[in-house]
Amino acid sequence: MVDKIKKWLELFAAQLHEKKTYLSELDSAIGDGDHGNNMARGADFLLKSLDQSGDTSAVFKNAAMALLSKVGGASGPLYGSALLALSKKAGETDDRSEWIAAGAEAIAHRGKSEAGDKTMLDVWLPVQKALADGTLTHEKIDAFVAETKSLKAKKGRASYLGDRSVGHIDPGAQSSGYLFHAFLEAGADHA
Amino acid sequence: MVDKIKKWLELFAAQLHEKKTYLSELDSAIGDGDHGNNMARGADFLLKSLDQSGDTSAVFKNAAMALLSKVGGASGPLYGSALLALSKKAGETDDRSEWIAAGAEAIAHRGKSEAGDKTMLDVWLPVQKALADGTLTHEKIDAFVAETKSLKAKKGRASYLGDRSVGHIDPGAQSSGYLFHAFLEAGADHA
Amino acid sequence: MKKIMNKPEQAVDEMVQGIVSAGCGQLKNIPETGVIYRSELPKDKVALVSGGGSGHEPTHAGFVGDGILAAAVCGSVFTSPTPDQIYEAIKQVDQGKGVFLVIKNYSGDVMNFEMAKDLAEADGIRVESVVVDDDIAVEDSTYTEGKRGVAGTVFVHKILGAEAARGTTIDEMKAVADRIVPNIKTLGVALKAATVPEVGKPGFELGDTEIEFGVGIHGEPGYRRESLKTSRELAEEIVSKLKNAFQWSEGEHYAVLVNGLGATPLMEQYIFWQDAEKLLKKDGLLIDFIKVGSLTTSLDMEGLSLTLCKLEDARWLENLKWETHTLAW
Amino acid sequence: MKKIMNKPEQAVDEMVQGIVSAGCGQLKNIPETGVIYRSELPKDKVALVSGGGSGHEPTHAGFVGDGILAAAVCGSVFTSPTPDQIYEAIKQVDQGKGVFLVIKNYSGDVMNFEMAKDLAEADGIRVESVVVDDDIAVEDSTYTEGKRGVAGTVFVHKILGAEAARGTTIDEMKAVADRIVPNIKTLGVALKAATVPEVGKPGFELGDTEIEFGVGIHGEPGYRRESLKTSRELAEEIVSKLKNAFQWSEGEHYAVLVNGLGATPLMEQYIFWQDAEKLLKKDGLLIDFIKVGSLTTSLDMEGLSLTLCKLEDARWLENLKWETHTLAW
Ligand SMILES: Nc1ncnc2c1ncn2[C@@H]1O[C@H](COP(=O)(O)OP(=O)(O)O)[C@@H](O)[C@H]1O
Ligand SMILES: Nc1ncnc2c1ncn2[C@@H]1O[C@H](COP(=O)(O)OP(=O)(O)O)[C@@H](O)[C@H]1O
Ligand SMILES: [Mg+2]
Ligand SMILES: [Mg+2]
Ligand SMILES: [Mg+2]
Ligand SMILES: [Mg+2]
Repeated sequence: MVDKIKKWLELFAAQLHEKKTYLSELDSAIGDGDHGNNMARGADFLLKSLDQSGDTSAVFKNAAMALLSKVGGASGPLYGSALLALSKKAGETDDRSEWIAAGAEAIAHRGKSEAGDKTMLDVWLPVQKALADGTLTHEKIDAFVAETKSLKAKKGRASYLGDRSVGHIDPGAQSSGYLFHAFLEAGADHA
Repeated sequence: MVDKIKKWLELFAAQLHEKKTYLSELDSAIGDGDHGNNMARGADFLLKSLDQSGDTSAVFKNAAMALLSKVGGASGPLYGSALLALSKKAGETDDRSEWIAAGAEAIAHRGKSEAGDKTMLDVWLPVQKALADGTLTHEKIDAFVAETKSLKAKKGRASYLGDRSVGHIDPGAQSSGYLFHAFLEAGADHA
Repeated sequence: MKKIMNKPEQAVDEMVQGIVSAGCGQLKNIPETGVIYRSELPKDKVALVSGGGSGHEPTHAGFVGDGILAAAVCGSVFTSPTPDQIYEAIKQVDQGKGVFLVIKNYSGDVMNFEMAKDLAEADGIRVESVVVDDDIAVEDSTYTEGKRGVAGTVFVHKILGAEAARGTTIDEMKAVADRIVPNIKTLGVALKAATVPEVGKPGFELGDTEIEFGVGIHGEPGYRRESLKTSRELAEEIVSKLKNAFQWSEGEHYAVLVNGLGATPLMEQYIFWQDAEKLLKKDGLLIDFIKVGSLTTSLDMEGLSLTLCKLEDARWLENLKWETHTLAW
Repeated sequence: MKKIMNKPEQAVDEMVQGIVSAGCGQLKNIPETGVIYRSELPKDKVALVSGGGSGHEPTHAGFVGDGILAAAVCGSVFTSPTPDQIYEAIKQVDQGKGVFLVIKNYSGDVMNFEMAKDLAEADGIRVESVVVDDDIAVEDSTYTEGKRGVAGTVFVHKILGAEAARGTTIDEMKAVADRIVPNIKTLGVALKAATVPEVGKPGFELGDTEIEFGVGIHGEPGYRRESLKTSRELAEEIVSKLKNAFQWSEGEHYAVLVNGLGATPLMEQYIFWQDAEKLLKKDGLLIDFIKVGSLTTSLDMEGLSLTLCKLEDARWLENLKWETHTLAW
């Protein structure tokens, strides 16, 4: 099982590199234009962290520490906290929807955010639900990401824009979209 | 006689206003781009100085003080010194070529400059000669100004450019050109 | 993008080296952490630490020195430093009397500094903090992130830094901090957006005659775009917004910071101050302290911000005037 | 042209008001002269006066204060002040021990300051002066105007200002000045030219990837145009030119000024310094004093200059470190 998890994170890291410019562009529109660079910087260390041996819990923990100590900004502690929660949950159960639920809860807790705030949480929460229902697909992930467009930001830098944040995809939602595409692609959505 | 002199300086001041942008453009190419603004600032005070009564000597002296105290840069002390010399000479003789010779000498003295340095002096000196010969015309004045184009600057800011100063009209030569056009136009070239 | 740089990824590290060198022995850095600290720290005093994304120079490292900061933590450009960077700074400067953190109100900064605080507290180090939110461009409301922390943070550094130098305890410092922050308000205007080196183009585009009110210091767009105004009109807009926020009365005492955003020359800052001062004087305010300069910048952004700090306590003014030796105060 | 201004013609007067106000009582001005002077002058000491065109802020007015200048004379933008402006300053600050003038080597400045000196001497005031010509971009030759005075002038202010504060006589100051000036050399590079407010467009145009070496601080073009280089390459070009001018040897002591030209952020200045320092250290130079910042600017020009001052006399270093309180040192 641990191989699938490593594969998942590898695919995520590769995607972060590939989409670096796009993610920063999304962030330029409603934030400070660094989300792609932040995540790409983290991706390098995420990959390195995968070299360390250990079980699924350990893989998530190492990945969490890598992001926590290299990404910075808002996304560093948020992804870091989410992966720490996954690490903990993976020691308790194999139920993927419980993993993702724990991750989403960690993000909400760390970011003091909730559904509809136009953040990465607006991908994590519906993904979790679809996963629980057994209906998660690539199309759905894209739809969740796209739906952040119509929201008005209430957390993160985009919230300073008020109504002007409407009409743009949230960059953190987009990077989380890549996370879950990689999740499906790696077959990490089932044990 | 004093009326012609006032007319001369009035026409000069008007021309400085009209050609302000052009003079600054010439100065941008080989200097610091302010010659037009410097001279236009001085022109306002030059005009005001003409309100004061007095003989030709006094008119030149007031004009000199106006330029000296309002133009600044290199051209302020140079035009100021030249007009002070004219003021002195006008008390001694009516010979216009002697006036201009005194002015040119004052510029050379103040600026430590000589013929061929690509400065206003390269208009004052040949104008003086033509005047002495009785051959000064508008066309000649323009030719003297144009001839500064081929010179390499040895004084003033343009000298920092070395060979790159070649091919541009010297801004101070151009403003002196306007001075002498006004001189002819006002009929100030004869008593 | 036209910048004096080598590789954009190396910009912050190279800058840190340059700053430490310019400290001529007064400054040191912890390798690979972006932490710059005072070589000699006074014993038995609280250590004041600040930090955030880079690109705001001289904020924060320019204020490391006697009477202001014990350390500054330099994150990537416009990106909060990570918890471990901040944690290293805390461990380095603690002199047994605790470490006080000045945090600007951004989710990223707040989250990373809080995590660092947790790490340090687990080591038994006493840590307190204050979150600065002086930017009145953003309406405070329970539905948003709240106001941003911008140039007014410099006053928080200076006032708390002097408290630390006086030997004030960490609890007393927390009380002072909580009183100062609501008394500091800032509003900015941009003429040109900043270009982040790793991005290579401006965060937003302003036309040749457009300006934007209420911009942040990270290239975040502002609240309104308008056509270019005179200095006097800019002062009127900004002062009237500050007046509304403070609800000030004649005879009140204030400190002022006119802050250039990076590429705006001092000449323009002084002209603006001359216009703003007239308006403040007309309202009968007493301006006891004035600072004009590019102190909290946004890389090469053109524009400026005006910060007012209501001097509720005469000691704050003493603190602002407290003698210091840093690169930038 | 996008500037925070009212009318361009009023820019210098309004700036002077802003500077005097920011002095919080330490500065005064003589109306309609552009002269800014210290409200309280030490008795029985030589008064140091500098000045020149405006647009180089904080040079010169930012250095008026104890231990540096007694007065600064602000001319129009990039234009030397007139003899009567300078004369007013001299009369204002003379304390009976004479007035020392620091002049930058431009025909305009030299002529106007000399005429002012004549006027003051006619009043019986003792006046001495030094002409600073630190810019090695311009070859010194009997056929040209000689080298320009640029950012290195700041070191002349600081060193002579400390001498004045020490109570040094005007004759001794002249001797010091004549020894310092040949030991100060500067070279600059521009990424973007300055826009003079009354002109409204840049003095010269540089393409998106062009830079120009050897520019002056008045928008005068430089000696060579090239394509954009890394900070390291810029440092190599500039340091090698300075090396050639100084013909330095291992173990010699220097002071350094990395000077931003107006719109270049501190981050880039520190990165450049980090690169330049490596080269200086490789040659075994001892750098005893370092200043990084936009001290002698050219309005909104992008770029920087590097100044080295060979510290032939240990007292010069003491003078550079001499305690002062001014807006900008
Ligand atoms: N309080 C929060 N709760 C949840 N997600 C948040 C919060 N603040 C920011 N985010 C997410 O972080 C993303 C921005 O990350 P990034 O650009 O890397 O950090 P920063 O905003 O510090 O520059 C946003 O698009 C959003 O999805
Ligand atoms: N040493 C000098 N001798 C004679 N004329 C000079 C000298 N220096 C400068 N000039 C003249 O002054 C003109 C420049 O004047 P201006 O632009 O007003 O002053 P600045 O050079 O101080 O900006 C030059 O074009 C030249 O004709
Ligand atoms: Mg961001
Ligand atoms: Mg000129
Ligand atoms: Mg960021
Ligand atoms: Mg000039």
